[in-house]
Parts: sequence; structure tokens; C-alpha cells
Amino acid sequence: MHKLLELPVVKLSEETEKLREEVRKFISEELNADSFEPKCDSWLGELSQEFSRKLGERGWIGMTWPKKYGGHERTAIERFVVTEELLAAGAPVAGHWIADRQTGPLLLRYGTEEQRQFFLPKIAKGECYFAIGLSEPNAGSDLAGVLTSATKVEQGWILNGSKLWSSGAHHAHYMIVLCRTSPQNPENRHQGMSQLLVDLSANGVTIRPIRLMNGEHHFNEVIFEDVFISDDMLVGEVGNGWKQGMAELAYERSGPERFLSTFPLLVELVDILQDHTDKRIHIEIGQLAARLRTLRHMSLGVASLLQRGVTPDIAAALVKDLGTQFERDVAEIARLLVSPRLTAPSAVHAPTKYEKRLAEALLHAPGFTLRGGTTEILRGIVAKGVAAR
Amino acid sequence: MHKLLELPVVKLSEETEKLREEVRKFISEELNADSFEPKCDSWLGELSQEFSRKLGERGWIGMTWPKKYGGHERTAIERFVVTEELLAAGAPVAGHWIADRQTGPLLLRYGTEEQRQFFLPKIAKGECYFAIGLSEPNAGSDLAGVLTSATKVEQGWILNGSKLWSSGAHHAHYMIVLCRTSPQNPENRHQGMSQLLVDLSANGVTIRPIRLMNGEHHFNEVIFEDVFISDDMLVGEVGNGWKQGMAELAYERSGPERFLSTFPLLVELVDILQDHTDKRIHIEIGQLAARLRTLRHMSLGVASLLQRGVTPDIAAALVKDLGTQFERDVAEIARLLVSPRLTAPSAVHAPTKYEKRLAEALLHAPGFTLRGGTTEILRGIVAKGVAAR
Amino acid sequence: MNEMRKMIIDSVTKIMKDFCSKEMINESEHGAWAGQLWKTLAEAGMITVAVSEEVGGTGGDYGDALSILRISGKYSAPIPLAETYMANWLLAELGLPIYEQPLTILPFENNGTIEVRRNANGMTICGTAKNVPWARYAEKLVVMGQSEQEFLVAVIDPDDCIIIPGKNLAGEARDIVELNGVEMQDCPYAAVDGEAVQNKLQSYGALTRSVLMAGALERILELALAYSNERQQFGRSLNRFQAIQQQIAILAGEVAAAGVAADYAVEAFTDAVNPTETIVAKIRIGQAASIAAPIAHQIHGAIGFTDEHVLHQSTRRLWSWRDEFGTESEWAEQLGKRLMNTGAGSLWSFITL
Amino acid sequence: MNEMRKMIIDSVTKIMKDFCSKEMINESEHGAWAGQLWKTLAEAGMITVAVSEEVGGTGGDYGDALSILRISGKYSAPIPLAETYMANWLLAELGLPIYEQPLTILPFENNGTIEVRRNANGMTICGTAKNVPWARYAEKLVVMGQSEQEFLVAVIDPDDCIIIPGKNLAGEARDIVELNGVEMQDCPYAAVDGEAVQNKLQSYGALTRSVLMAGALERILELALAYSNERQQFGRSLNRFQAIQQQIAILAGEVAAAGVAADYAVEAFTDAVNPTETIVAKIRIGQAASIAAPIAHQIHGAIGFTDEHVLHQSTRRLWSWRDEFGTESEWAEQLGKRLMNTGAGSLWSFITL
Repeated sequence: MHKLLELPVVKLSEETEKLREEVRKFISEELNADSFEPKCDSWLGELSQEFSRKLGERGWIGMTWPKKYGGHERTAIERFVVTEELLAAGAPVAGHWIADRQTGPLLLRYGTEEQRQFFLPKIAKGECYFAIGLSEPNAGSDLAGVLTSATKVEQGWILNGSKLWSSGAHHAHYMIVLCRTSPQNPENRHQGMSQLLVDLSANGVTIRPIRLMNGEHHFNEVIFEDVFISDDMLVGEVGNGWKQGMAELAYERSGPERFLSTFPLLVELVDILQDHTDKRIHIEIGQLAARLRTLRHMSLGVASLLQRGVTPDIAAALVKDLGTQFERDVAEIARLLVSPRLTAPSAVHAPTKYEKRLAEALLHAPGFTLRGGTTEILRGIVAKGVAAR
Repeated sequence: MHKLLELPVVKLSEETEKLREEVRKFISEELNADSFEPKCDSWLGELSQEFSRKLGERGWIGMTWPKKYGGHERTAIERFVVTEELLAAGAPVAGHWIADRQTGPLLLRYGTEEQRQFFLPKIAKGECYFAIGLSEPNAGSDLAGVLTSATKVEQGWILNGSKLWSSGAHHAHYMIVLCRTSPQNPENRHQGMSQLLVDLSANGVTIRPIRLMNGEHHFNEVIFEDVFISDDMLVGEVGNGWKQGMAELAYERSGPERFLSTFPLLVELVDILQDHTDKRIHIEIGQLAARLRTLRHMSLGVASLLQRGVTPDIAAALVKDLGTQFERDVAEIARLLVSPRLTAPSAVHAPTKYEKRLAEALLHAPGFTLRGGTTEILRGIVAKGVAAR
Repeated sequence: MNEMRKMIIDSVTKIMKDFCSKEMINESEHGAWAGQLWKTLAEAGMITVAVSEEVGGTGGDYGDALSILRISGKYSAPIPLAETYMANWLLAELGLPIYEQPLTILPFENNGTIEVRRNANGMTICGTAKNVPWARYAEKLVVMGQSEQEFLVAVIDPDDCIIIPGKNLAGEARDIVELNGVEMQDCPYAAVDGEAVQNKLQSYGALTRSVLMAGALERILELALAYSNERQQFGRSLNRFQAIQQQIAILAGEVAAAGVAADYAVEAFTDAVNPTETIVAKIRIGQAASIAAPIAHQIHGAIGFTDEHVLHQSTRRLWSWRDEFGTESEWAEQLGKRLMNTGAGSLWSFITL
Repeated sequence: MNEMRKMIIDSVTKIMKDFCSKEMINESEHGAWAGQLWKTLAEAGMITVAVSEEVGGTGGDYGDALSILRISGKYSAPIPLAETYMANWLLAELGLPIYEQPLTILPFENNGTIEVRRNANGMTICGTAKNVPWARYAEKLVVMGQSEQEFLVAVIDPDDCIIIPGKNLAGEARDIVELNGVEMQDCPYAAVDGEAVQNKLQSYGALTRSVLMAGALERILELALAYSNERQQFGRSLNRFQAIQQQIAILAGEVAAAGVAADYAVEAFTDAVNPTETIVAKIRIGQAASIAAPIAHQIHGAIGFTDEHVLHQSTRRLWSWRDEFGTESEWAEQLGKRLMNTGAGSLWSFITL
């Protein structure tokens, strides 16, 4: 097998499976208490402060981080298991998601000791949320187009510009902003960027909703007008922002949120088809299940490599590509198997769960293959990677 | 609708439908007489001199050409109808195919009066076959890489080089060879090419088989070693070869041979499934039928525009892309509906017709999206075309 | 295309472009009624097309009406034009009065049962229908009900019903209509062959959705071409990247195929009732919508699914319309069954029919 | 992976690379027997792997054998390695003698019925089996037959049968074997639970084909990467065109997925009988083959489907193996039925099992 595509077979220990059972028990209790309704894409848009806090209490945020920062020194595989259980259940995890997934690792790698001590314990408690501060109107797939800039002043920086697509910024407490700290250099577009940690309640920060096509508010434009950032809020080194931002992006890929976003729909589909014995249904469900199981094994393999300190960029990009195609296919196959207009008896006025999950899946689907690196960009990375070896 | 994508609705006249009935009657007689077995991709590889001659007798070759050259001055639509009937029947038309489809039109457009008078009547009789002389080892998608060259001598040219993929060259009488008549100009790679009409039985011509993966012999390498070509065999103008070659390629696209190559398999599939009442079978067959019917309407629209003197390059490229995907999908859907290993009762030793058609379709499929312009090249043409408008 | 048709198309295109702004459609999705658009179309005689002048229609043929509908699909016009055409065609055929006001039809796609009951005072209509298009804005409801003896088509007043608002993925009104003993004495009505009318409505419905989708597909191609030309990435227009070009070509292919399928269905409908072309169109255009919408979004990037942009006004309609009046699978099943019944020997005749 | 496994893989890779030249495989497809390859593998102890040393095998585990098979799939080795492994595993389990010579099994995929008849002289075997892999080169045939009372597995001599040559799309021998009353007195045989053995063979078969395909998929990716790097068009390497890069990435994704699916199936097989992973593998790898083979051909252009090139030696095997022992649809139907029976609540448990 091509070296960059090799993924290990991961066997979960009994202890890990015990952890899974704990998570399942917790979820089942929450469901029984009606604390949430399972939703598609819940990690993007379903936020519950209470739910996040409960996860924090159970030690399921910041799981892999050092104990001295409020973490729990558990393995990446254990984190994987907790994450996949929450996503499969469509649980409201959007609040702490970014902070847990990428802010924590970024601060552990590049943050100052003070930053770590200040932020990580709060994040791990499920009480401190972060928003991503990478994309801009003219810097999406091409992050080198970042124009937000910070000017050095005494004891700090003055930040001006705006960030786009910042999901959850209207709930988040902080954002790590990729910005220019030196002017653009056309010869090397990646130079002169840095990352600053911005308090979203600071003076000069305006958060404007960018509503989705279905009217939902998850994304925002965050505008910075002469926001003062003190020196101790610089993350990593001045000028190293591009590299740090790329590292941050890599944390975004290949996690279970790249193939489970529409799993709650698949559950409702199987449920609604329960009494049918059509060959076509069996074939479609069997094929989806085989794909999903293999995707999960691949994603688990990536997690296991990360655990060993390997950064399998190419494999992660592949899993994201395959996974997001799968997420979309679930919705497209569902609608052809069970046309939503035919599901509900006319006596019931509210849409069925199936109809709701299908609508969520269809309306969120365009984002799957764009966020965290577009399919085209990822495929370019993969092709160049495997060709170069 | 985007101007370049507009295709007219074509209504066939009663006269044309009468012509169709004549062709059907002829085919049915031939089938009853066991003169051929319907095969997939018959226009590439199934040759019958007798069958070609019979078509010539009936006036079904060179149909649109002037009567003075042995043609029949019928419409492009009438030619379309005859062609689609022959292809749907999987009839052995490979002998005269290239001569009818592209040599005739090329000579009518660029040939000398002598060339027309000499070649066209023979072609129309189904007695004179041509091979394509465009591709070379280093000139496939990129025809500007042609290296075969002709040096001017007294009263003619000396041709050296080789042509690749020349289907049917081992049966053909002539080839129109695209060659360099001036040295390559790196500034303008399309300059300095011409087309020469070569008698394949001439001294210095060697024809070597290039066998397909299944051992079939349709393609050839044709090698020219100091072959003398007299001046009167120059087609068109010296130096105009690139443009002429491109025009020739355009005749290759969007005909019914771009979506009917696997139709004989579809017929066998429907036949073998006759007694099944599975929803999945109905859906798959219904979807294929809807695609095919629409493809045919599109292709008919292109023929109708050609008839009016419009050259719908973009639409033709689209039809070829959609059509060749369809041809392949027929094979892939068939194998999943009826696994070939399960078809024949064990008492029968010979493969069933279904098995034979499926094998033909699967083994020929890789060629569908390459020949006549690869899918990637065609899509590039389409995208640039519609963007430019 | 004749001169008359061209004039109609030009005129409707102008009206639609004028009225169907991003804002107007957004407002409509949030509950506003596009009354001005309706009024303008009515004044231009575009509502009762393909109903003869003798019975009060504008005249013209089905092809004219369906061409108008295609433009309305292209510009996401938030009005029950398809339903009103369908209703008026049916009413005219039954010899009932036709209307210039917005109409709708129920039950929609057999989604619900409507009963006609006879009592001492005459007849009343009872039942509930789901997903009734635009019911809350309709000035008349065309209802097909079933009594013990027969089927009736009646025109009733929405004021006599309870209408519970709902919507499809595109934010188009798809309401629940409850009829709790609506008295029929003042309603125009006629007895009908229930199955025939149901089949006709299903076929009308599939065709109108096909034509609407063909229009919306044209739009998303236009938008994708414009965006990929304007948008710069890595220093070049998006449309100069091969990866994008390959997708544009696939998109263009689907849009072209949908257009041809719609044209043939409309043509066949004009000449005679030939549901085969309608079935083929609904299948092929449904496939096209399912392939094309994701590509258009992928080309547009994140901006395309924000409410700032117009793209999703078309794609959400495609996602709704492809399901209404039968998905591509449902129609393919019907077509496939027919083909399997007639057998392998007739397959080619079907393709060339 | 343990050291032993690594050594085996290295050693077999070397042997396969040495022997499986383009020419050797072509000759094999035209009827030559790759006896030298077989002999070399046998001398290296690679034939009776996963059969314990006590009964004459080389030892090692199923994982070792399946790793060898994957390499043989990668290099298109034209020998009945899968069938011989399967046959020896079955024979060893039944306490029958095992063999270092090429073996095959019939009926293949229940394709034919074999009867055991009792007469005065003992038992005879009658029947015809289609598509028997490599029968003409097998030195023993392992036959499952059914008598009135029971099922038997017997080892018989090919000289006692009529073998009619046939082949699959890859030119691999798939023969018809006719047994016209083969006498069993000198044959090793055992009574078996017919259904259990059939299920086992079907599951062995699906797994061996999955592993062979995973190997072939690795090969076509290697070939595509090499070709797209060497081949120049319009003055650049093919792999510098975005349109090609996008396809290479899809190809790589399918190959990686197939590899993982095969690894898990092999792993599960080593530990215990867990056909679920085998089913998942056959489905997923079948899908991968169906997506990957056309891409590899598209990248190679016309040269890839001429007999000059090696690509089709792998793609034709993929097209054959994806159908043998159950297509992805057939297995998906079985898996889907099981999932639908256990219900929505158990779906996630299945995925994480």
C-alpha cells in the first residue's frame, strides 16, 4: 500500500468500550429527560450551555490535554469514541466544539503558559467557547488572501478587518484571529501573518449574523474596528500565522463530524422503513452501512496515527472527502427511498422526525463539501501528496 | 436557455418514419437470415463487406452527399435515422463507418474535384473503407504533437512516421494522414500541418495490429517508411491540416454511436429480466430509458442544427459526454441487476447472449470516454465555450 | 417557435425580472403575498392562458402557458401559477367558470381524503388535505371530493375552510386545509370520472414541476457562470481552474438535458395527451436537479447557501419540486414496469417513439 | 504486524515480482500453466499456510495466508492460491489430508448440483459444475456432494472427470467440470454439515476475493501514479493537470478504503469467525473496484486497454472478482436485511461493533 494511505487496524480496549457505555448511558438519560432532540449537523448549530457543562463535568471535553490544564490525559482514541457517540446521537455539542477540537490543541502547541493556564481549564469545563478566525470575504480556500491586519502599538496590537463564516461567534467568548502583522508580499503570500486571541466582548468587535438559506443563524461576520489586543494575547510567533493556521485546519479534518453529520437521518430512515421488505431498501441500507463502517475505521486509523504523533495529512484529507460525500448521499438516497411528502398521515399536522431530519440534511448538505477545506482543494492536496511520495 | 445549449425539438416526417420502417425490415430480414449477431460497439469492430455493400445498394451510405458523387441528397436527419437503427441493432457497420462519417464530409469540404469523383462513389457503394490518420504515440489528446512528416519532392511527397489507434486500418483501403509539411514551430504548435490521402496498400506502408485487452484486433499502428504520395493526394491546402483535422474530429461527436454502443446489452438485460417484478429493476430500467430517450432527442437536435448549417460544437461535446457516461452505466447497472455468473443453466455450456453482450460492454467501456475526444478535454471545451459566450 | 410565443416570453421575462428580486422572494418566504406580480400578470393576460376566449380565457395553447411557467420557475416567482393553470384547464374542460385570481387544487397529490356528504340541506364537503400549494393566498379552492355515488369537482371559498400554514424547503406555502362540512349550495361543481381527473392532475402536476425545474436549472447555470467568472482565487478567476471547469461542463450538460426533456414534454402536451414525454421529463429533470444543484453550490462556495445570495432560492425550489408530483424513482418505476411488460423487443420502438 | 508476517510478505513480494511479468500473465491467459511460480511458492512453504504443522501444513495464521493472497492479487498471479488455501483449510478441519499441489473446489458458488449415489460397489459422484476456478490445472478436486442421507466432501482426481475449459473476463481458467459417476472408493472423504460448509465456503470465497481485489487496487493506483507522472501532454506531466489530479484523489480514496476494509476483514477472520467484516469488505471493495477501474483507465488513455500494457491485467481481474462470490448488491441486500431486522435502535451499535 502507498505509504501515505496506510492506516492501522485499531482495536478498542475494554476500558475504551466501557467509556463508550458510559457515554451511551449519559445520552440515553438525557434523551429520556428530553434535554435534546437528535439533530443532523448538531455540531455546527445545536448549542446547549447546560449540555456542554455536563460534558465538562464528566471529563469529556479537553480529554487528551494535560491534567494541569484541566484536561484528562486520555488517549485520542478515547476522545474519538466520546465524540462519535455524541455525534451519532445528534447531541447539542456546538457550543464547545471548536474550542475542544482546535483551540485547545493550538494553544497546547503554540500558546504561552499563561494562555494555557487561563483558557484551557475553562474550555474543559464546557464554559468557554471559541470561534474560528480564519476565513474572510476574499480568503476562503485561498487563506493567503487574508486582509485583516494588526498594527503594533505599545503593549499590544490594534486589529482591523473582518472574519467570515465564524460559526457560533454570537455565542463564543473568544476567537483566534489570523491576521497580517506585516504588509502583503506578492512574492511570498504566506509571509507576515500572525494569530491573535480576541475577546469577542471587547470594544470595537461587532458580530453580524449571516443567515443560512433556511434562515438559521450559525454563521457570522465578525468585524474588528480598532480593537486593542494586548501583547500577551499573541498566539505563537509573530509571522508564523500561516503555518499555525494550516495546522489548525488540519485538526478540522477526518474527525467523526466528517461522516456522521447526517447519521440522525439514517436512523430515522431505517425506522420509517421498518416494515418494508423491499430488496432495493435492503441493498441501499446495506451499501450505506458498509461505507459508513469503513469510513469509521479509516477515521479511527487517522486518530490512532495522531495518537502516535504522526500527522497523516493525506489520509485525513481523503477521509474528509469520502466522508462528506457519504453525508450527502445519505440525504439523497433517503429522499428517493421515502419521499417526505408521503410520510405523515394527514391527521398529524407537525412534520415527522424523518421529515425534519431530511430537511436538515438537505439544507445543510451544501456546506459539507466546503467547510474544513473544499473537496477540490482536498483532492489537489491528496493528488500532489501521493504523486510526490 | 444559454444560446450554445439550445437544441430544437425535431419532429420526424412521415417519410422519414417510412425510411425507418424500411431499415427495420432490412435488419429483421438479415437477422432472420442469420447474417449477423447484434453486438455491442459494432461500429468499432464488427465488419461485414457484404453487409456494407447491401447498405450501399440501398442508398444508406453517403446519404447526404450530392448525387453526382454517388450520394443520395437526403437530409442529415434521414441519415441519423438509418444510423441509429443500425446501431441499435448492433449491425456490422465497422467497414464503411469512418469513410461514411468523416472521410466523405471532409472530401466534400476540402477535397479536389478529382478526389471527390474518384473516392465518394466507391465509398457510397460500401466498397471503399477509410481509416483515421490523426493520433500518434505522442499526439493523442494533444494533436499538436504530430510528428509524422511529409517532405516535398517532385510531383509529390515522401511520408515518414506512424499513426496509432487507426481502427480498421487492416481492412481499410485508404487513410487521410495528418502530417507535418513544415518543421514544428514551438511558438505556434498548430502550424505547418497538412492532410495527405494514403493508399494503405502502397509500398512502405506497414500495418501492425494493436490488440485490445481482450485480444480483439480493431486498432493498428500504421507505419510509413518513405511512402511516396503524389501531389493530387493532398487534401485541402498545405499548412491547413490542423484546422481540417479539428473539423474532422467534430464529425466524430454527438452521433448515435456516442450513446448506443451498449444498447444491444440493454435489450438482453430487459429480456433476461422479463419475468421479474422487482421494484428495483423497474426503477433502474425506467431511469435508463428516460436518459436514453433524452440523449437521443439531444443528438437529434444536433443533427438538425448541422442540417441547417450550424455547427453546434458545444452541444455536440455535451452529448458525447452524457452519451458515453450512459453507455458505461448500462454495463455497470446490468451487472448489478443480473450477475453474469448466475445466468446460464449449468447444462448449457456456451455463454448466454446476455453474458456475451455484458462482456463486450465491460471490456469496450474504457474506450467510450476516450475516443473522439476524452471526457476531460470535452468538458474543458464546454466550460470555456459556455463561459465565453 | 412562433412570433406570438416569442412575444409572450419576452413580456413575461420582463415582468418576472422586474418583480422577482431577491428581497421580494425572501419576503414572500416569510409570509408576504406577491399580489402586485399576480396583478401585473393578470393584466397582461397571462393567467388564463390556454383557456379559450369563448369561456373567458386569454386563448393561446398549452405550450404558451408552459413557456410562461418555465420563466416563472427561472425567476422563482412565488405565486400559484402552475396550480391556477391546472385548475382553470380543468374547470374549463368541465364547463365550470374560470378565474383570474389565484387558485389551488386539493387534495394535492392524493395527500388526504375529501368526502362529499349529502344531507337534508344539500351537500357538504369534509376532510383534510396536506401540503396544499398556496392555499392561504388562493381566492378559490378547487376540490375533488368523493361521495358514495360519485366524484365531484367543486369550487369553494377559502373563507369556509381552516387553513394552517406550512411550507416546503423553498419556503413556498404548502398549507393544510381543513374542510369541516363546507356547504356546497353556492359552489360551482360538476360530477367527474374520479380516476381520470386524478390521473390528469398527476400528469399536469408532473409536467408543470418539470417545466418549473427546467427554468430553475437555467438560472443556476447562469449564476454559476457569472460567479465563477467574477470570483478570484489564487489570483485567477474560478472558471480558469480545470477542477471547476469540469464541474461547469457537467452542470451545463444536465441543464441542457433538462431543457430538451422539458421541450419535448411541452411539445407532446400541446399536440395531444402523451404522458410518456411527461414521465420522461420528470425523471430526467429530477436527475438533472439532483446532479446540478450540488455542483452549483460547490462552485459558489459558502456564499451560495447564505440568505444573502439568490442561488439557494433556485436550489431549494429544485429540491422541493423534484419531490412534488412524484420523484424520479417513482416515475421510473412506473415507466420501467411498462417497458418490462412490453418486453425487450419493443424497447427500441419506445425510445424512437 | 509481526516480524514473521513481514518476512513472509517480503519474500512473497519478491517471488511475485520475479515471476508475474506481463508476458507470463499473457501466456497464462492463453493457456500456459504457471507451474514454476507454483513450485517456487510451494518450496518457500507458502501453499499450506494457516494449516498446522501437525497435519503437514506450514503453520502460521489466516492473516499470513491472506497477506500472501493480497500480494498475489496485486501481481495478478495466475494460480489457484485462493482455492488451494480454502480447500486445505476445509480439508484440515475435516481431518482429511492436505495438499501442496493446486486444488480447486466445486461446485463453485453453488453453481451446479453434485450428487452422491450409492450402488453395489460403493459410492459414485455425478453432476456438472460451471465456472470452476483453475480446474484444468488442479491436481485434486475438492467436491461437495449430496446423497439422499447426507452431504459429503470428497477429494477426487481430475483424471476421472471431463473438464471443459472456460475463462472469466480476466482470462483466468473457469472451467466446466463433469463428473459422470466418479467412483469414490479410493477418495478421501468425510460427512459434513452441508449448509455449514456451504456458508463457510461462501464466506471464505468473499474474503479471498476481497483481499485479491485490495491487492489489485493497490496496483492500479501505482500504475496510474507512474503513468500520470511520465506521460506528457500539452507540454506538462499529466499529473499536473487539475482534472487528472481530482481523479487521482478519488482513485486514492477508493484504494485506501478498500485497503482498510480488507485489513479489518482479515483481522476479524484471524480472531474468530466474523463474517460481518467479510461482508462489509466485499461490498466496500466491490464499490471501490467499480469506481477505481474506470478512473485508472481514463488516466491511462487508450494505451491502458491494449494488450501491450499491464493495466488491464489488473482491471479485468477486478471486474471478474467483484462478481465472484457475490456482487456488492447481493451482499448489501443480505446486510441491509439484517440491519432492518434489528432495527433503527441497533444501527449505531452495528457500526461501532
